[in-house]
Amino acid sequence: MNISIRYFASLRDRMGRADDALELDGDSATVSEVWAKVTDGQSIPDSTLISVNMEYTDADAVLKDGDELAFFPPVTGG
Amino acid sequence: MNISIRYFASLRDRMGRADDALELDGDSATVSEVWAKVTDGQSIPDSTLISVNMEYTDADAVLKDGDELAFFPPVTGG
Amino acid sequence: MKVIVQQESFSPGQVIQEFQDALPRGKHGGVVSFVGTMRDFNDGEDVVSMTLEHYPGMTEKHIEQVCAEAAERWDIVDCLVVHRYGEMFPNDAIVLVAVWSAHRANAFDACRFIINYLKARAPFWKCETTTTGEKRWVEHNSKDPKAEVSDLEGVK
Amino acid sequence: MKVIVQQESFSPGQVIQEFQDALPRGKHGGVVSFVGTMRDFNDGEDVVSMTLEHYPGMTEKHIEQVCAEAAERWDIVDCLVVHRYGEMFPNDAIVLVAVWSAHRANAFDACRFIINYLKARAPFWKCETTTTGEKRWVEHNSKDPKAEVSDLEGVK
Repeated sequence: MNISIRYFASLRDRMGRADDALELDGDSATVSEVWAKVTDGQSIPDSTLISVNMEYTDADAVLKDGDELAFFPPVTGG
Repeated sequence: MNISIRYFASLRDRMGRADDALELDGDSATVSEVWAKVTDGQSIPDSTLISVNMEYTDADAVLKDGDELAFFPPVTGG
Repeated sequence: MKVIVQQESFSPGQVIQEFQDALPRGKHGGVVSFVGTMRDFNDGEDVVSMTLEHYPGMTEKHIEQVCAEAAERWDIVDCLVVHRYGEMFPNDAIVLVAVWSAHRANAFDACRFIINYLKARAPFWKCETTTTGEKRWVEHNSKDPKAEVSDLEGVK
Repeated sequence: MKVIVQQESFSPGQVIQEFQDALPRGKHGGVVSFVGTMRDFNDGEDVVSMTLEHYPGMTEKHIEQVCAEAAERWDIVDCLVVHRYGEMFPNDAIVLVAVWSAHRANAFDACRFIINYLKARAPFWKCETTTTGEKRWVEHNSKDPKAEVSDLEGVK
């Protein structure tokens, strides 16, 4: 299945890129598994926010084909 | 002693005038006494607001020479 | 702190901007404002105009007292109140209360306090002219005086 | 209900007036607004400009959710949110939240709720450029996160 990933703000700077397109075997994966995949096995840093298809979720959320996953630091708008 | 009196809004309409200048014998009088004087002995209608020298007060307040007394209905600004 | 009681109509946004441009830079993070507007009906009848009477001197004094009390209770940078008197028409701004502060919670609390106490204390009286030409004094600011009181208590 | 996320600068007073002119007449008695402004210093250093990054689509969606939640909790006539992204300079308006209602208590509560939850949920990130040319991400909106949280709880 295919997952698109977006990184924002300081997290994008740390990743060195704004997005990833991932092709995974099988038909489900958790957010944590995808993060480990794109960071060579690291765990998600504290205070990182996660969204799937533009709704907040957590690291245990299960992804499906075509999902847009995003990682970003605490928001500072307003 | 001399007291000036002002009436506002619906109360002015009821009094038929916007102000009175009163010369009283003695050197003190209460607000109630002054009201009785300008209305031929009536008592102050419920919910009437009273100020002396532009500060809120009540019917028992004692007036002195030169005071500006005012009577008016509930305020409706803002 | 600035309190203006004036007959002329005013543009709330413009007045806020001009006041803000004169504030010391960088001290406030935001401004909370309340603008009260004249409605075109009241008690089921169309209102074509309204005349606001006030008590010159006492009105300014009491609005200033309310602002000073707000500045004592909350940490604010500055506040501005503009209130009209005289004749006005539907959709005219009647009153503006604007409060600048470093933290927005203080600006919200202080702005709400000022408009609530201004309405309770500042000597203004509304007289409406309806489409039939009848002039009538507005007797209370709210159809639900209890709601006003509880709102006042909420900020004490 | 209108939510605008735009790059262009805007004049809060003008935007409020235009929106208000299009509202059904006579239904609201007033408008409460919050305008957040860019400061020219932060953490003791002068800031010459700021760039706000956002997540197009998600940002609008979450501000709209917050507005819809406010409209469910409080009886309001309408609300308007404008939030900038991109590069901005000291004294620029960053965000405007305006709420119209028949009774001002509802407008105060709803406006405060919207700005608090917008700040907590809407995906925006501030990056400041200081006078030395250094660019740095703002890590938290407030120096006192506890104050933010208690303010959020206050409106629940």
